[in-house]
Amino acid sequence: MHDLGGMEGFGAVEVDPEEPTFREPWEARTFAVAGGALAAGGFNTPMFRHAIERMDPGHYLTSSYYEHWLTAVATLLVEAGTIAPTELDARAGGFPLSHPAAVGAGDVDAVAPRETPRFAVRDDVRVRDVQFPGHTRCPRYVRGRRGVVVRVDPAAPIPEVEAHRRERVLDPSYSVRFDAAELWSEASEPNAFVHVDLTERYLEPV
Amino acid sequence: MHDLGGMEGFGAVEVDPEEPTFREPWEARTFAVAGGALAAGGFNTPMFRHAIERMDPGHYLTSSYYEHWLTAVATLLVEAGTIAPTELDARAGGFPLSHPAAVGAGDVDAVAPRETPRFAVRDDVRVRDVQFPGHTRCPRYVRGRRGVVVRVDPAAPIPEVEAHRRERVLDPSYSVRFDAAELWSEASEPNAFVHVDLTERYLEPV
Amino acid sequence: MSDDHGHHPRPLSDVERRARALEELLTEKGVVSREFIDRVVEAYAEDVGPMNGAKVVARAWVDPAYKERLLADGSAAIAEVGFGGPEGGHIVAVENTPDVHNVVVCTLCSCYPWPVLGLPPTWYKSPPYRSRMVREPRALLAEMGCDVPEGAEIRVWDSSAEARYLVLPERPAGTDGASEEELAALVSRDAMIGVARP
Amino acid sequence: MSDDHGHHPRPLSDVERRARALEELLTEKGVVSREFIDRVVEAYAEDVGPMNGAKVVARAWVDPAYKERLLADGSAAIAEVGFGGPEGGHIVAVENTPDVHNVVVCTLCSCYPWPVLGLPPTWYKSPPYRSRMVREPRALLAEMGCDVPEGAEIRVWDSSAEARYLVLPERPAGTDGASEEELAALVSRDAMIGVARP
Repeated sequence: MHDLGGMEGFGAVEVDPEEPTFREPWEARTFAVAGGALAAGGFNTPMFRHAIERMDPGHYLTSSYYEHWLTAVATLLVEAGTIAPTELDARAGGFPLSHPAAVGAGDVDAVAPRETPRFAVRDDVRVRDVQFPGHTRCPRYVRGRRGVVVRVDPAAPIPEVEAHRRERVLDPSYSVRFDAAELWSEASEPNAFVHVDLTERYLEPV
Repeated sequence: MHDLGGMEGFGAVEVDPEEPTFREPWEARTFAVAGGALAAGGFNTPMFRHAIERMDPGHYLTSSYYEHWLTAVATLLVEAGTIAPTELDARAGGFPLSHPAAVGAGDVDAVAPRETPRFAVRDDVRVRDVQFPGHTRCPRYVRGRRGVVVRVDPAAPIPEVEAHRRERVLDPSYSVRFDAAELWSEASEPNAFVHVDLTERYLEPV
Repeated sequence: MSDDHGHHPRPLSDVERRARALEELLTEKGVVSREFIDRVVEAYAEDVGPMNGAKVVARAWVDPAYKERLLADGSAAIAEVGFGGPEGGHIVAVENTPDVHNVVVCTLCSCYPWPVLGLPPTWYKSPPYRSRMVREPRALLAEMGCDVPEGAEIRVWDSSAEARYLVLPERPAGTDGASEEELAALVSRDAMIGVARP
Repeated sequence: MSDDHGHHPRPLSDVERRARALEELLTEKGVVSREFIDRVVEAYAEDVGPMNGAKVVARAWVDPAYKERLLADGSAAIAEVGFGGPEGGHIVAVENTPDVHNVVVCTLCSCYPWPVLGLPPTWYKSPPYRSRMVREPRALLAEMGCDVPEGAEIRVWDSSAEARYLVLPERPAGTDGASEEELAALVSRDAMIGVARP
């Protein structure tokens, strides 16, 4: 449910100009607990993100940012066997966790690291139209769409591999510029462009 | 949030084999109230569906089918001025309604009815890659995808026009067959096909 | 207000309070009458929907000419057996064979052939079913206890427009001597949606 | 357990009970120490994030060579002013001009340049902002009180990988004599996200 770019029906953005960094004490403590537990358990950021992404969509949309953190950290620790769901339930009176992962390490191919970029600034590219049922950082709204490279970034770890195989394998990385008309057809605003950061494996030449 | 085809992360289908037609008395009464109110107010089915589709996504995913009906009917009646939100709130102690429509009658072109089909069985077609921010019956997961016509149906009212202009304008209608590999790329199951019913305005020749 | 509202021994839930508020407001304003509501509730109290569909299926199993008419024009053939009404204007029957398994979904809402199956069960209307059946039908069918042979093609029907689908299951083996009535008793609602075999 | 937990005059909410359960279990099992938790909470209690960003922006406004370095290598130029840390490894500064308005979003989660802006506000993490900013940026910016001239191009930056974005707003007119410190006081967090003008 996390892949929200372009989705409809969420209504107005509500801004609280007086909002403190943490709205309630449990949020600050959860932020700290999460940081400590992720480090202690050796869970990398893609694993953490994926655990948030695996929350039940209804729960994801009706809970706050730090409840996402809380749910994801508890899920990772349960999956690692550090804590038991019964321990959480007994103390909290019910503790909803994220759904199990749809893919495992075996579903992601081992790949060799690559650091030399295939594309250069001003190259036309198309985002590969792939649907991967695990963790990915290729937003749905750009899949199959044409854009142009506007920045070549340092090679970055492949999110799929890091999340599911716990390995950091580098791939060249780019900022790609899309015309809003390419993304949203007739419904697009004029003179608007969206720049999305994508690793090379998401892209193909046009 | 209603356009669910192909979305991920919802977990297992839970079946209650003993489920009665209505699980609670209020569901049966809401079913009846909705039928009566929609008829009395002259609200057509696309308007009703759109009022459900306009529910806040978090509310949509965490509420039951008949709560969708309840919310949509109350929203239509409030928008028509038949009842006031304050009346609902006073009696119910809070009554969440759907978000306002993102498009109005003026955003949908008046079109002439058409009944003679342009396509025939076995014709290859592509679903037009259009994103309309109002009511549509063109599911997101087939947009831009190639399929083949397998059945020519009687002309049917155009959902966009009926929902937003309250006019029944006919358009030829088809059942279109898509190979799962065309829809879901590498993640698809072999030997699986999805047949989707689409009005002609959603289609273009290949 | 109907009698129903007097029977709650517990406090009303949020949604019950909302349902009651809407019903009260609309009856007080004369938009809908209590009589109408009570009548509809009563009419659907005993939902015999799936039994209707089972009669249609059994007829098609015993009468090849009827089956041909059913596959050619579902609504007309179903009307022959006496069924019709809302959500039944354009019913399409799709036939299971050893090589083809059909299954029905509505990804956008919950379209369903009311005259032959009644009102849809909760799981049919649920996000897991609606999201997954078009994307991983074989896996989901297996999860639901319906194993489709590897060689058989799966056809998912997404009822996104006016057509409503009825799956005509294969007649079970060993029922050669059975009467039409006995056959109808073998046909489950789930088999006519395509998530079970009869 | 920290003192915080003694201060609740009301019953704990569901999420508070869950947060407490997890903290208790992890401290009892020795996975995380109370001291670590308390130290982190204290460190972030006074989040001066946006003030850091404002100093960077003011410096760029008064020092053209610094601005050039900032636009060429954000993280390095920001480190010159003394800021860095988590989520700051690859900061990219994007410059507003009369012809270009930049705005930042993270559609997949809530990526944000912590060293210069602190932790993100709730609205930045909310589904309405994340879903709409890439699809209707001009309309949403106007709704949020930031009118972008019709002729100006809007550039939305979706932080979907390692880069984190800082918007360098235009220096307001009539600030020619202002000191770097006075200028920093004019720079709002929202201007550095791109949903306001300073």
